[in-house]
Amino acid sequence: MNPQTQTRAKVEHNGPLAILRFEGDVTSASKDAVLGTYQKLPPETKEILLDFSKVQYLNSSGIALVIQLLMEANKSGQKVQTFGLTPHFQKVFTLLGLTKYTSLHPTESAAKAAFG
Amino acid sequence: MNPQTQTRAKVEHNGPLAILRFEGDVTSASKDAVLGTYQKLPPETKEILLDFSKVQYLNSSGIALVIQLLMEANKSGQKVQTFGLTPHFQKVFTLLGLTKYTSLHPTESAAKAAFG
Amino acid sequence: MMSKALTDREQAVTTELRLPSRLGYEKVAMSTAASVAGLMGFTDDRIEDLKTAVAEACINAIEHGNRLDASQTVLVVLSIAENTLEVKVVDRGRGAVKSSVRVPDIDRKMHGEEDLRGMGMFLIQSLVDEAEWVNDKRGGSYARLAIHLDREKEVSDEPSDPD
Amino acid sequence: MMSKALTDREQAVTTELRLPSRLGYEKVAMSTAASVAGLMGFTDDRIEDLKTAVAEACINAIEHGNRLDASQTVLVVLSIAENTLEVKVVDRGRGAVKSSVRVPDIDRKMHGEEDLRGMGMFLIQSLVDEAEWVNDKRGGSYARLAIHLDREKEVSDEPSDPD
Ligand SMILES: Nc1ncnc2c1ncn2[C@@H]1O[C@H](COP(=O)(O)OP(=O)(O)O)[C@@H](O)[C@H]1O
Ligand SMILES: Nc1ncnc2c1ncn2[C@@H]1O[C@H](COP(=O)(O)OP(=O)(O)O)[C@@H](O)[C@H]1O
Repeated sequence: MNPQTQTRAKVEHNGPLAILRFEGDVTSASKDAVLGTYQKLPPETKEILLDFSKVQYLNSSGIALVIQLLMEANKSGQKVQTFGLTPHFQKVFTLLGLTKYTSLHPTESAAKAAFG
Repeated sequence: MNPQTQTRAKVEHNGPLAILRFEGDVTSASKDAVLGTYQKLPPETKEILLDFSKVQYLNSSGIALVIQLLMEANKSGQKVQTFGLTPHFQKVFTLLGLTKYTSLHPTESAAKAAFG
Repeated sequence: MMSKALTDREQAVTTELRLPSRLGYEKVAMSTAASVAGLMGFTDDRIEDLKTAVAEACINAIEHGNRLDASQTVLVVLSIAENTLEVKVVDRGRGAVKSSVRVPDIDRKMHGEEDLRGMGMFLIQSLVDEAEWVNDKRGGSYARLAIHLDREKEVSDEPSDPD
Repeated sequence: MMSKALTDREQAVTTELRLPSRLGYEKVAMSTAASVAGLMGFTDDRIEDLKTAVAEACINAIEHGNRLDASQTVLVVLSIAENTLEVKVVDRGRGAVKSSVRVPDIDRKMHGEEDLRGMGMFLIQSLVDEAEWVNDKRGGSYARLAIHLDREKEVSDEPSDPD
Protein backbone atom coordinates (compact mmCIF):
# COMPACT_ATOMS: atom_id res chain seq x y z
CA MET A 1 0.00 0.00 0.00
CA ASN A 2 1.26 3.42 -0.88
CA PRO A 3 -0.27 6.07 1.38
CA GLN A 4 0.27 8.75 -1.24
CA THR A 5 -2.71 8.78 -3.56
CA GLN A 6 -1.94 8.67 -7.23
CA THR A 7 -2.96 11.81 -9.06
CA ARG A 8 -4.92 11.32 -12.24
CA ALA A 9 -5.01 13.86 -15.04
CA LYS A 10 -7.46 13.82 -17.93
CA VAL A 11 -6.75 15.98 -20.94
CA GLU A 12 -9.20 17.51 -23.40
CA HIS A 13 -8.00 19.24 -26.58
CA ASN A 14 -9.85 21.73 -28.70
CA GLY A 15 -7.56 23.44 -31.21
CA PRO A 16 -5.32 25.82 -29.28
CA LEU A 17 -7.14 25.05 -26.01
CA ALA A 18 -6.19 22.21 -23.65
CA ILE A 19 -8.03 21.39 -20.44
CA LEU A 20 -6.11 19.50 -17.74
CA ARG A 21 -8.49 17.96 -15.22
CA PHE A 22 -6.73 16.73 -12.09
CA GLU A 23 -8.14 14.18 -9.69
CA GLY A 24 -6.79 12.89 -6.38
CA ASP A 25 -4.11 14.61 -4.33
CA VAL A 26 -1.52 17.00 -5.75
CA THR A 27 1.71 16.28 -3.87
CA SER A 28 5.35 15.40 -4.49
CA ALA A 29 4.03 12.18 -6.06
CA SER A 30 2.22 14.12 -8.80
CA LYS A 31 5.15 14.90 -11.08
CA ASP A 32 3.89 12.72 -13.93
CA ALA A 33 0.31 13.86 -13.60
CA VAL A 34 1.17 17.57 -13.56
CA LEU A 35 4.38 18.03 -15.56
CA GLY A 36 4.23 14.81 -17.60
CA THR A 37 0.73 15.66 -18.75
CA TYR A 38 1.70 19.24 -19.55
CA GLN A 39 4.76 18.17 -21.53
CA LYS A 40 2.71 15.83 -23.69
CA LEU A 41 0.36 18.58 -24.90
CA PRO A 42 0.43 19.10 -28.68
CA PRO A 43 2.65 21.99 -29.84
CA GLU A 44 -0.31 24.04 -31.12
CA THR A 45 -1.58 24.48 -27.53
CA LYS A 46 -1.79 28.18 -26.71
CA GLU A 47 -4.38 28.22 -23.90
CA ILE A 48 -4.35 25.92 -20.87
CA LEU A 49 -7.18 25.46 -18.40
CA LEU A 50 -6.30 23.83 -15.08
CA ASP A 51 -9.29 22.11 -13.43
CA PHE A 52 -8.82 21.40 -9.70
CA SER A 53 -12.48 20.75 -8.95
CA LYS A 54 -11.80 17.07 -8.16
CA VAL A 55 -8.71 17.73 -6.04
CA GLN A 56 -9.25 17.75 -2.30
CA TYR A 57 -5.68 18.01 -1.07
CA LEU A 58 -2.72 19.96 -2.40
CA ASN A 59 0.48 20.51 -0.47
CA SER A 60 3.42 22.83 -1.03
CA SER A 61 5.39 20.20 -2.96
CA GLY A 62 2.44 19.70 -5.27
CA ILE A 63 2.03 23.44 -5.69
CA ALA A 64 5.73 23.63 -6.61
CA LEU A 65 4.89 21.37 -9.56
CA VAL A 66 2.07 23.71 -10.57
CA ILE A 67 4.55 26.61 -10.43
CA GLN A 68 6.90 24.65 -12.68
CA LEU A 69 4.06 24.12 -15.13
CA LEU A 70 3.31 27.87 -15.04
CA MET A 71 7.00 28.56 -15.63
CA GLU A 72 7.21 26.29 -18.67
CA ALA A 73 3.93 27.63 -20.06
CA ASN A 74 5.16 31.18 -19.54
CA LYS A 75 8.36 30.41 -21.48
CA SER A 76 6.29 28.92 -24.31
CA GLY A 77 4.00 31.96 -24.46
CA GLN A 78 0.98 29.93 -23.34
CA LYS A 79 -1.76 31.47 -21.19
CA VAL A 80 -3.00 29.52 -18.15
CA GLN A 81 -6.36 29.95 -16.37
CA THR A 82 -7.33 28.02 -13.23
CA PHE A 83 -10.68 27.00 -11.78
CA GLY A 84 -12.23 24.62 -9.27
CA LEU A 85 -10.00 25.45 -6.30
CA THR A 86 -11.76 25.57 -2.94
CA PRO A 87 -11.76 28.97 -1.21
CA HIS A 88 -9.01 27.67 1.06
CA PHE A 89 -6.70 26.74 -1.81
CA GLN A 90 -7.53 29.97 -3.62
CA LYS A 91 -6.17 31.67 -0.51
CA VAL A 92 -3.07 29.44 -0.54
CA PHE A 93 -2.38 30.11 -4.25
CA THR A 94 -2.81 33.82 -3.58
CA LEU A 95 -0.49 33.76 -0.53
CA LEU A 96 2.19 32.04 -2.61
CA GLY A 97 1.86 34.51 -5.49
CA LEU A 98 0.68 32.09 -8.20
CA THR A 99 -2.11 34.51 -9.05
CA LYS A 100 0.48 36.70 -10.75
CA TYR A 101 0.77 34.01 -13.46
CA THR A 102 -2.67 32.42 -13.51
CA SER A 103 -6.07 33.81 -12.57
CA LEU A 104 -8.38 31.80 -10.32
CA HIS A 105 -11.95 31.48 -11.55
CA PRO A 106 -15.06 30.16 -9.85
CA THR A 107 -16.29 28.19 -12.89
CA GLU A 108 -15.03 26.57 -16.06
CA SER A 109 -16.94 28.99 -18.26
CA ALA A 110 -15.55 32.02 -16.42
CA ALA A 111 -12.05 30.56 -16.80
CA LYS A 112 -12.57 29.94 -20.54
CA ALA A 113 -13.99 33.41 -21.09
CA ALA A 114 -10.87 34.90 -19.51
CA PHE A 115 -8.74 33.88 -22.52
CA GLY A 116 -10.61 36.70 -24.30
CA MET B 1 -15.27 23.60 26.45
CA ASN B 2 -17.58 20.64 26.32
CA PRO B 3 -16.55 18.20 23.60
CA GLN B 4 -20.08 16.84 23.32
CA THR B 5 -22.00 18.99 20.87
CA GLN B 6 -25.34 20.23 22.04
CA THR B 7 -28.23 18.82 20.05
CA ARG B 8 -30.78 21.30 18.85
CA ALA B 9 -34.37 20.39 18.07
CA LYS B 10 -36.81 22.58 16.20
CA VAL B 11 -40.49 21.74 16.32
CA GLU B 12 -43.19 22.51 13.76
CA HIS B 13 -46.85 21.87 14.51
CA ASN B 14 -49.68 21.46 12.07
CA GLY B 15 -52.82 20.15 13.77
CA PRO B 16 -52.21 16.49 14.62
CA LEU B 17 -48.79 16.55 12.90
CA ALA B 18 -45.55 17.53 14.62
CA ILE B 19 -42.17 17.66 12.91
CA LEU B 20 -39.07 17.33 15.10
CA ARG B 21 -36.00 18.55 13.27
CA PHE B 22 -32.76 17.56 15.00
CA GLU B 23 -29.43 19.27 14.47
CA GLY B 24 -25.99 18.42 15.81
CA ASP B 25 -25.01 15.09 17.33
CA VAL B 26 -27.47 12.64 18.87
CA THR B 27 -25.69 11.14 21.89
CA SER B 28 -26.14 10.59 25.61
CA ALA B 29 -26.14 14.40 25.91
CA SER B 30 -29.31 14.66 23.79
CA LYS B 31 -31.91 13.74 26.40
CA ASP B 32 -33.50 17.20 26.48
CA ALA B 33 -33.43 17.61 22.72
CA VAL B 34 -34.98 14.21 22.01
CA LEU B 35 -37.19 13.32 24.97
CA GLY B 36 -37.70 16.81 26.36
CA THR B 37 -38.87 18.04 22.97
CA TYR B 38 -41.15 15.03 22.52
CA GLN B 39 -42.69 15.42 25.95
CA LYS B 40 -43.56 19.07 25.30
CA LEU B 41 -45.63 18.28 22.18
CA PRO B 42 -49.27 19.35 22.46
CA PRO B 43 -51.67 16.55 23.47
CA GLU B 44 -53.48 16.62 20.10
CA THR B 45 -50.32 15.34 18.35
CA LYS B 46 -51.09 12.08 16.56
CA GLU B 47 -48.39 11.97 13.88
CA ILE B 48 -44.69 12.62 14.47
CA LEU B 49 -42.07 13.16 11.81
CA LEU B 50 -38.43 12.80 12.87
CA ASP B 51 -36.02 14.76 10.67
CA PHE B 52 -32.38 13.66 10.94
CA SER B 53 -31.16 15.42 7.79
CA LYS B 54 -28.97 17.81 9.81
CA VAL B 55 -27.55 15.14 12.09
CA GLN B 56 -24.11 13.84 11.18
CA TYR B 57 -23.35 11.65 14.16
CA LEU B 58 -25.57 9.37 16.21
CA ASN B 59 -24.26 6.83 18.67
CA SER B 60 -25.92 3.93 20.46
CA SER B 61 -26.73 6.04 23.53
CA GLY B 62 -28.42 8.61 21.33
CA ILE B 63 -30.32 5.89 19.50
CA ALA B 64 -31.49 4.58 22.89
CA LEU B 65 -33.17 7.96 23.38
CA VAL B 66 -34.87 7.62 19.99
CA ILE B 67 -36.11 4.17 21.05
CA GLN B 68 -37.49 5.69 24.25
CA LEU B 69 -39.30 8.30 22.16
CA LEU B 70 -40.73 5.51 19.97
CA MET B 71 -41.78 3.65 23.10
CA GLU B 72 -43.62 6.63 24.56
CA ALA B 73 -45.22 7.47 21.21
CA ASN B 74 -46.31 3.85 20.82
CA LYS B 75 -47.94 3.93 24.26
CA SER B 76 -49.76 7.14 23.32
CA GLY B 77 -51.01 5.67 20.04
CA GLN B 78 -48.94 8.12 17.97
CA LYS B 79 -47.42 7.15 14.62
CA VAL B 80 -43.78 8.03 13.92
CA GLN B 81 -42.12 8.35 10.50
CA THR B 82 -38.42 9.05 10.04
CA PHE B 83 -36.45 10.70 7.24
CA GLY B 84 -33.08 12.27 6.50
CA LEU B 85 -30.88 9.47 7.85
CA THR B 86 -27.76 8.75 5.81
CA PRO B 87 -27.59 5.28 4.23
CA HIS B 88 -25.18 4.28 7.00
CA PHE B 89 -27.56 5.25 9.80
CA GLN B 90 -30.48 3.69 7.94
CA LYS B 91 -28.45 0.49 8.13
CA VAL B 92 -27.77 1.02 11.85
CA PHE B 93 -31.46 1.69 12.64
CA THR B 94 -32.36 -1.44 10.67
CA LEU B 95 -29.73 -3.57 12.45
CA LEU B 96 -31.09 -2.43 15.81
CA GLY B 97 -34.69 -3.16 14.85
CA LEU B 98 -36.06 0.38 15.08
CA THR B 99 -37.66 -0.08 11.66
CA LYS B 100 -40.29 -2.25 13.34
CA TYR B 101 -41.67 0.89 15.01
CA THR B 102 -40.82 3.64 12.52
CA SER B 103 -40.31 3.55 8.76
CA LEU B 104 -37.27 5.22 7.22
CA HIS B 105 -38.00 7.46 4.25
CA PRO B 106 -35.72 9.16 1.76
CA THR B 107 -37.57 12.49 1.79
CA GLU B 108 -39.85 14.58 3.95
CA SER B 109 -42.73 14.28 1.50
CA ALA B 110 -42.42 10.48 1.34
CA ALA B 111 -42.40 10.38 5.15
CA LYS B 112 -45.47 12.60 5.35
CA ALA B 113 -47.33 10.59 2.73
CA ALA B 114 -46.73 7.44 4.77
CA PHE B 115 -49.17 8.62 7.45
CA GLY B 116 -51.82 7.86 4.81
CA MET C 1 -3.04 -12.25 9.38
CA MET C 2 0.56 -12.05 10.59
CA SER C 3 0.97 -15.80 10.21
CA LYS C 4 3.19 -15.98 7.15
CA ALA C 5 6.56 -14.36 6.82
CA LEU C 6 6.09 -10.79 5.84
CA THR C 7 8.32 -8.85 3.54
CA ASP C 8 9.43 -5.41 4.68
CA ARG C 9 6.72 -3.84 2.59
CA GLU C 10 4.07 -5.93 4.25
CA GLN C 11 5.07 -5.35 7.86
CA ALA C 12 2.43 -3.73 10.02
CA VAL C 13 2.47 0.04 9.81
CA THR C 14 1.11 1.54 12.99
CA THR C 15 -0.58 4.81 13.88
CA GLU C 16 -1.39 5.55 17.52
CA LEU C 17 -3.88 7.94 18.99
CA ARG C 18 -4.18 8.77 22.68
CA LEU C 19 -7.40 10.43 23.79
CA PRO C 20 -8.62 11.96 27.04
CA SER C 21 -11.42 9.98 28.72
CA ARG C 22 -14.10 12.48 27.84
CA LEU C 23 -17.24 11.79 25.90
CA GLY C 24 -17.07 13.59 22.57
CA TYR C 25 -13.43 12.63 21.95
CA GLU C 26 -14.60 9.41 20.28
CA LYS C 27 -15.22 11.69 17.29
CA VAL C 28 -11.48 12.32 17.05
CA ALA C 29 -10.89 8.56 16.91
CA MET C 30 -13.55 8.28 14.19
CA SER C 31 -11.76 10.89 12.06
CA THR C 32 -8.36 9.33 12.57
CA ALA C 33 -9.60 5.82 11.79
CA ALA C 34 -11.49 7.07 8.73
CA SER C 35 -8.37 8.75 7.44
CA VAL C 36 -6.19 5.64 7.86
CA ALA C 37 -8.87 3.49 6.20
CA GLY C 38 -9.01 6.07 3.40
CA LEU C 39 -5.26 5.71 2.81
CA MET C 40 -5.84 1.97 2.38
CA GLY C 41 -8.56 2.50 -0.22
CA PHE C 42 -11.61 1.32 1.69
CA THR C 43 -14.89 2.49 0.18
CA ASP C 44 -16.89 5.23 1.87
CA ASP C 45 -19.55 2.90 3.20
CA ARG C 46 -17.02 0.54 4.79
CA ILE C 47 -15.41 3.62 6.34
CA GLU C 48 -18.77 4.72 7.78
CA ASP C 49 -19.19 1.26 9.34
CA LEU C 50 -15.70 1.42 10.80
CA LYS C 51 -16.28 4.92 12.21
CA THR C 52 -19.38 3.83 14.12
CA ALA C 53 -17.63 0.70 15.44
CA VAL C 54 -14.60 2.73 16.57
CA ALA C 55 -16.86 5.35 18.18
CA GLU C 56 -18.74 2.70 20.18
CA ALA C 57 -15.50 1.03 21.30
CA CYS C 58 -14.08 4.39 22.42
CA ILE C 59 -17.27 5.35 24.27
CA ASN C 60 -17.11 2.03 26.13
CA ALA C 61 -13.44 2.59 26.94
CA ILE C 62 -14.20 6.10 28.21
CA GLU C 63 -17.35 5.20 30.16
CA HIS C 64 -16.89 1.64 31.35
CA GLY C 65 -13.13 1.10 31.11
CA ASN C 66 -11.81 4.41 32.40
CA ARG C 67 -15.05 5.41 34.18
CA LEU C 68 -14.84 8.96 32.81
CA ASP C 69 -11.66 9.54 34.82
CA ALA C 70 -10.05 12.48 33.00
CA SER C 71 -6.60 11.47 34.23
CA GLN C 72 -6.79 8.21 32.25
CA THR C 73 -6.35 8.07 28.50
CA VAL C 74 -7.77 5.79 25.84
CA LEU C 75 -5.21 4.42 23.41
CA VAL C 76 -6.28 3.65 19.85
CA VAL C 77 -3.76 1.62 17.84
CA LEU C 78 -4.37 1.39 14.10
CA SER C 79 -2.26 -1.20 12.30
CA ILE C 80 -2.15 -1.88 8.62
CA ALA C 81 -0.80 -5.26 7.52
CA GLU C 82 -1.44 -6.46 4.00
CA ASN C 83 -5.13 -5.97 3.37
CA THR C 84 -6.19 -5.71 6.98
CA LEU C 85 -6.81 -2.66 9.11
CA GLU C 86 -6.80 -3.59 12.77
CA VAL C 87 -7.96 -1.15 15.45
CA LYS C 88 -7.27 -1.80 19.12
CA VAL C 89 -9.04 0.41 21.64
CA VAL C 90 -7.22 0.04 24.94
CA ASP C 91 -8.43 1.26 28.33
CA ARG C 92 -7.31 0.92 31.95
CA GLY C 93 -10.25 -1.09 33.19
CA ARG C 94 -11.02 -4.75 33.58
CA GLY C 95 -12.33 -5.08 30.04
CA ALA C 96 -15.47 -6.30 28.41
CA VAL C 97 -16.28 -9.92 27.77
CA LYS C 98 -17.65 -11.20 24.50
CA SER C 99 -20.58 -12.68 26.37
CA SER C 100 -21.71 -9.11 27.08
CA VAL C 101 -22.64 -8.76 23.41
CA ARG C 102 -26.40 -8.71 23.53
CA VAL C 103 -28.49 -8.93 20.38
CA PRO C 104 -30.95 -6.12 21.02
CA ASP C 105 -34.60 -7.21 21.12
CA ILE C 106 -36.55 -4.15 20.08
CA ASP C 107 -39.89 -5.62 21.21
CA ARG C 108 -38.57 -6.25 24.70
CA LYS C 109 -37.09 -2.74 24.76
CA MET C 110 -40.42 -1.26 23.63
CA HIS C 111 -42.14 -3.07 26.47
CA GLY C 112 -39.65 -2.00 29.13
CA GLU C 113 -38.38 -5.57 29.56
CA GLU C 114 -34.84 -4.79 28.42
CA ASP C 115 -32.44 -1.92 29.11
CA LEU C 116 -32.71 0.65 26.31
CA ARG C 117 -28.94 0.88 26.15
CA GLY C 118 -26.54 -2.03 25.68
CA MET C 119 -26.34 -1.91 21.89
CA GLY C 120 -22.74 -0.80 21.43
CA MET C 121 -20.97 -4.14 21.37
CA PHE C 122 -23.64 -5.61 19.10
CA LEU C 123 -23.16 -2.72 16.68
CA ILE C 124 -19.38 -3.16 16.73
CA GLN C 125 -19.70 -6.85 16.00
CA SER C 126 -22.20 -6.22 13.21
CA LEU C 127 -20.20 -3.54 11.43
CA VAL C 128 -16.67 -4.93 11.22
CA ASP C 129 -15.19 -8.16 9.90
CA GLU C 130 -13.63 -9.18 13.21
CA ALA C 131 -14.37 -8.09 16.77
CA GLU C 132 -12.99 -9.44 19.98
CA TRP C 133 -12.55 -8.23 23.54
CA VAL C 134 -9.31 -9.04 25.28
CA ASN C 135 -8.91 -8.93 29.00
CA ASP C 136 -5.31 -8.04 29.65
CA LYS C 137 -4.51 -7.98 33.35
CA ARG C 138 -1.22 -6.15 32.89
CA GLY C 139 -1.41 -3.67 30.06
CA GLY C 140 -5.04 -2.67 30.04
CA SER C 141 -7.89 -4.36 28.27
CA TYR C 142 -8.91 -3.77 24.72
CA ALA C 143 -11.48 -4.17 22.04
CA ARG C 144 -9.89 -5.38 18.82
CA LEU C 145 -11.69 -4.66 15.55
CA ALA C 146 -10.51 -5.52 12.07
CA ILE C 147 -11.69 -4.95 8.53
CA HIS C 148 -10.31 -6.52 5.38
CA LEU C 149 -9.90 -4.91 2.01
CA ASP C 150 -11.59 -6.93 -0.65
CA ARG C 151 -9.20 -6.25 -3.51
CA GLU C 152 -11.62 -7.75 -5.98
CA LYS C 153 -14.34 -5.32 -5.08
CA GLU C 154 -12.67 -2.25 -3.68
CA VAL C 155 -10.64 -0.08 -5.95
CA SER C 156 -7.61 1.02 -4.03
CA ASP C 157 -5.35 3.56 -5.64
CA GLU C 158 -2.59 2.18 -7.78
CA PRO C 159 0.78 2.67 -6.15
CA SER C 160 2.10 6.00 -7.32
CA ASP C 161 5.54 6.82 -8.58
CA PRO C 162 7.78 6.55 -5.50
CA ASP C 163 9.65 9.63 -6.77
CA MET D 1 -1.64 31.07 27.74
CA MET D 2 -0.82 28.88 30.75
CA SER D 3 0.33 31.91 32.73
CA LYS D 4 -2.53 32.37 35.12
CA ALA D 5 -3.72 29.78 37.58
CA LEU D 6 -6.05 27.47 35.76
CA THR D 7 -9.11 25.88 37.24
CA ASP D 8 -9.55 22.18 36.67
CA ARG D 9 -11.89 22.88 33.80
CA GLU D 10 -9.34 25.03 32.06
CA GLN D 11 -6.35 22.71 32.33
CA ALA D 12 -4.86 21.62 29.02
CA VAL D 13 -6.59 18.60 27.56
CA THR D 14 -4.24 16.65 25.36
CA THR D 15 -4.67 14.33 22.40
CA GLU D 16 -1.62 12.58 20.96
CA LEU D 17 -1.09 11.06 17.56
CA ARG D 18 1.93 9.02 16.53
CA LEU D 19 2.48 8.54 12.80
CA PRO D 20 4.89 6.49 10.72
CA SER D 21 7.43 8.58 8.78
CA ARG D 22 5.77 7.99 5.44
CA LEU D 23 4.52 10.65 3.09
CA GLY D 24 0.73 10.45 2.90
CA TYR D 25 0.31 9.98 6.65
CA GLU D 26 0.20 13.76 7.08
CA LYS D 27 -3.41 13.37 5.94
CA VAL D 28 -4.15 11.41 9.11
CA ALA D 29 -2.76 14.29 11.18
CA MET D 30 -4.93 16.72 9.18
CA SER D 31 -8.06 14.70 10.01
CA THR D 32 -7.19 14.37 13.68
CA ALA D 33 -6.37 18.06 14.05
CA ALA D 34 -9.53 19.07 12.17
CA SER D 35 -11.60 16.92 14.49
CA VAL D 36 -10.10 18.40 17.66
CA ALA D 37 -10.53 21.92 16.27
CA GLY D 38 -14.12 21.01 15.44
CA LEU D 39 -14.78 19.98 19.06
CA MET D 40 -13.58 23.45 20.11
CA GLY D 41 -15.96 25.19 17.72
CA PHE D 42 -13.53 26.65 15.20
CA THR D 43 -15.15 27.65 11.92
CA ASP D 44 -14.62 25.57 8.79
CA ASP D 45 -12.27 28.03 7.17
CA ARG D 46 -10.02 28.26 10.23
CA ILE D 47 -9.99 24.46 10.27
CA GLU D 48 -8.90 24.37 6.62
CA ASP D 49 -6.04 26.73 7.45
CA LEU D 50 -5.01 24.57 10.39
CA LYS D 51 -5.14 21.38 8.29
CA THR D 52 -2.74 22.78 5.71
CA ALA D 53 -0.37 24.08 8.39
CA VAL D 54 -0.40 20.73 10.19
CA ALA D 55 0.16 18.86 6.91
CA GLU D 56 3.19 21.00 6.03
CA ALA D 57 4.66 20.57 9.52
CA CYS D 58 4.19 16.79 9.33
CA ILE D 59 5.69 16.58 5.84
CA ASN D 60 8.75 18.47 7.10
CA ALA D 61 9.01 16.17 10.12
CA ILE D 62 8.76 13.10 7.87
CA GLU D 63 11.12 14.36 5.14
CA HIS D 64 13.64 16.59 6.86
CA GLY D 65 13.38 15.59 10.53
CA ASN D 66 13.10 11.81 10.24
CA ARG D 67 14.53 11.59 6.70
CA LEU D 68 11.80 9.19 5.62
CA ASP D 69 13.16 6.59 8.05
CA ALA D 70 10.19 4.25 8.53
CA SER D 71 11.48 3.15 11.94
CA GLN D 72 11.03 6.70 13.31
CA THR D 73 7.66 8.15 14.18
CA VAL D 74 6.28 11.65 14.11
CA LEU D 75 4.47 12.72 17.26
CA VAL D 76 1.64 15.22 17.01
CA VAL D 77 0.48 16.64 20.35
CA LEU D 78 -2.78 18.58 20.32
CA SER D 79 -3.49 20.55 23.49
CA ILE D 80 -6.56 22.55 24.29
CA ALA D 81 -6.26 25.20 27.00
CA GLU D 82 -8.93 27.84 27.31
CA ASN D 83 -9.43 29.25 23.83
CA THR D 84 -6.18 28.00 22.35
CA LEU D 85 -5.47 24.91 20.31
CA GLU D 86 -1.76 24.19 20.26
CA VAL D 87 -0.26 21.60 17.92
CA LYS D 88 3.29 20.37 18.38
CA VAL D 89 4.80 18.28 15.61
CA VAL D 90 7.81 16.50 17.03
CA ASP D 91 10.47 14.63 15.05
CA ARG D 92 13.83 12.99 15.79
CA GLY D 93 15.98 15.35 13.77
CA ARG D 94 17.90 18.48 14.54
CA GLY D 95 14.92 20.73 13.86
CA ALA D 96 14.16 23.69 11.68
CA VAL D 97 15.13 27.23 12.49
CA LYS D 98 12.79 30.15 12.14
CA SER D 99 15.31 31.84 9.87
CA SER D 100 14.55 29.09 7.30
CA VAL D 101 11.13 30.67 6.75
CA ARG D 102 11.47 32.14 3.29
CA VAL D 103 8.84 34.44 1.84
CA PRO D 104 8.44 32.91 -1.60
CA ASP D 105 9.20 35.26 -4.49
CA ILE D 106 7.14 34.00 -7.38
CA ASP D 107 8.99 36.12 -9.94
CA ARG D 108 12.33 34.68 -8.90
CA LYS D 109 10.85 31.18 -8.97
CA MET D 110 9.44 31.79 -12.45
CA HIS D 111 12.88 32.85 -13.64
CA GLY D 112 14.67 29.88 -12.12
CA GLU D 113 16.44 32.09 -9.57
CA GLU D 114 14.85 30.44 -6.52
CA ASP D 115 14.12 26.84 -5.57
CA LEU D 116 10.56 25.97 -6.53
CA ARG D 117 10.06 24.30 -3.19
CA GLY D 118 10.67 25.87 0.22
CA MET D 119 7.15 27.21 0.79
CA GLY D 120 6.04 25.00 3.67
CA MET D 121 7.25 27.02 6.62
CA PHE D 122 5.98 30.24 5.05
CA LEU D 123 2.55 28.65 4.61
CA ILE D 124 2.52 27.44 8.21
CA GLN D 125 3.40 30.89 9.48
CA SER D 126 0.78 32.53 7.28
CA LEU D 127 -2.08 30.23 8.22
CA VAL D 128 -1.94 29.98 12.01
CA ASP D 129 -1.90 32.56 14.82
CA GLU D 130 1.43 31.41 16.27
CA ALA D 131 4.24 29.39 14.74
CA GLU D 132 7.64 28.61 16.18
CA TRP D 133 10.33 26.02 15.68
CA VAL D 134 12.03 24.65 18.74
CA ASN D 135 15.33 22.87 18.64
CA ASP D 136 15.34 20.41 21.48
CA LYS D 137 18.61 18.55 21.76
CA ARG D 138 17.23 15.88 24.05
CA GLY D 139 13.65 15.06 23.21
CA GLY D 140 13.42 15.74 19.51
CA SER D 141 12.70 19.03 17.81
CA TYR D 142 9.32 20.39 17.06
CA ALA D 143 7.21 22.87 15.18
CA ARG D 144 4.68 24.51 17.48
CA LEU D 145 1.54 25.98 15.94
CA ALA D 146 -1.34 27.59 17.76
CA ILE D 147 -4.71 29.03 16.86
CA HIS D 148 -7.01 31.01 19.12
CA LEU D 149 -10.76 30.89 19.22
CA ASP D 150 -12.23 34.31 18.78
CA ARG D 151 -15.27 33.95 21.01
CA GLU D 152 -16.74 37.17 19.66
CA LYS D 153 -16.73 35.92 16.12
CA GLU D 154 -16.82 32.14 16.28
CA VAL D 155 -19.91 30.45 17.53
CA SER D 156 -18.81 27.54 19.62
CA ASP D 157 -21.48 25.16 20.84
CA GLU D 158 -23.04 26.01 24.16
CA PRO D 159 -21.99 23.54 26.81
CA SER D 160 -24.52 20.75 26.77
CA ASP D 161 -26.20 19.09 29.71
CA PRO D 162 -23.41 17.15 31.45
CA ASP D 163 -25.99 14.39 32.09
N1 LIG E 1 -14.25 -1.26 27.67
C1 LIG E 1 -15.07 -1.85 28.58
N2 LIG E 1 -14.66 -2.06 29.85
C2 LIG E 1 -15.46 -2.64 30.77
N3 LIG E 1 -16.72 -3.06 30.48
C3 LIG E 1 -17.19 -2.89 29.24
C4 LIG E 1 -16.40 -2.29 28.22
N4 LIG E 1 -17.13 -2.26 27.08
C5 LIG E 1 -18.30 -2.82 27.38
N5 LIG E 1 -18.36 -3.21 28.67
C6 LIG E 1 -19.49 -3.86 29.37
O1 LIG E 1 -20.36 -4.43 28.41
C7 LIG E 1 -21.67 -3.85 28.53
C8 LIG E 1 -22.35 -3.75 27.18
O2 LIG E 1 -21.71 -2.75 26.40
P1 LIG E 1 -22.47 -2.10 25.16
O3 LIG E 1 -23.10 -3.18 24.37
O4 LIG E 1 -21.50 -1.26 24.43
O5 LIG E 1 -23.63 -1.21 25.78
P2 LIG E 1 -23.64 0.01 26.81
O6 LIG E 1 -22.27 0.60 26.79
O7 LIG E 1 -24.67 0.93 26.27
O8 LIG E 1 -24.01 -0.58 28.14
C9 LIG E 1 -21.47 -2.53 29.22
O9 LIG E 1 -22.62 -2.09 29.91
C10 LIG E 1 -20.32 -2.85 30.16
O10 LIG E 1 -20.79 -3.49 31.33
N1 LIG F 1 11.33 19.36 10.83
C1 LIG F 1 12.44 19.81 10.23
N2 LIG F 1 13.64 19.30 10.54
C2 LIG F 1 14.76 19.74 9.95
N3 LIG F 1 14.79 20.71 9.01
C3 LIG F 1 13.61 21.28 8.66
C4 LIG F 1 12.37 20.86 9.24
N4 LIG F 1 11.39 21.61 8.70
C5 LIG F 1 11.97 22.42 7.82
N5 LIG F 1 13.32 22.24 7.78
C6 LIG F 1 14.30 22.97 6.94
O1 LIG F 1 13.71 24.18 6.49
C7 LIG F 1 13.68 24.21 5.05
C8 LIG F 1 12.43 24.95 4.55
O2 LIG F 1 11.28 24.17 4.81
P1 LIG F 1 9.95 24.44 4.01
O3 LIG F 1 9.73 25.91 3.95
O4 LIG F 1 8.86 23.66 4.63
O5 LIG F 1 10.22 23.97 2.52
P2 LIG F 1 10.65 22.55 1.91
O6 LIG F 1 10.32 21.51 2.91
O7 LIG F 1 9.86 22.45 0.64
O8 LIG F 1 12.13 22.65 1.64
C9 LIG F 1 13.74 22.76 4.62
O9 LIG F 1 14.26 22.60 3.32
C10 LIG F 1 14.65 22.16 5.70
O10 LIG F 1 16.00 22.42 5.39
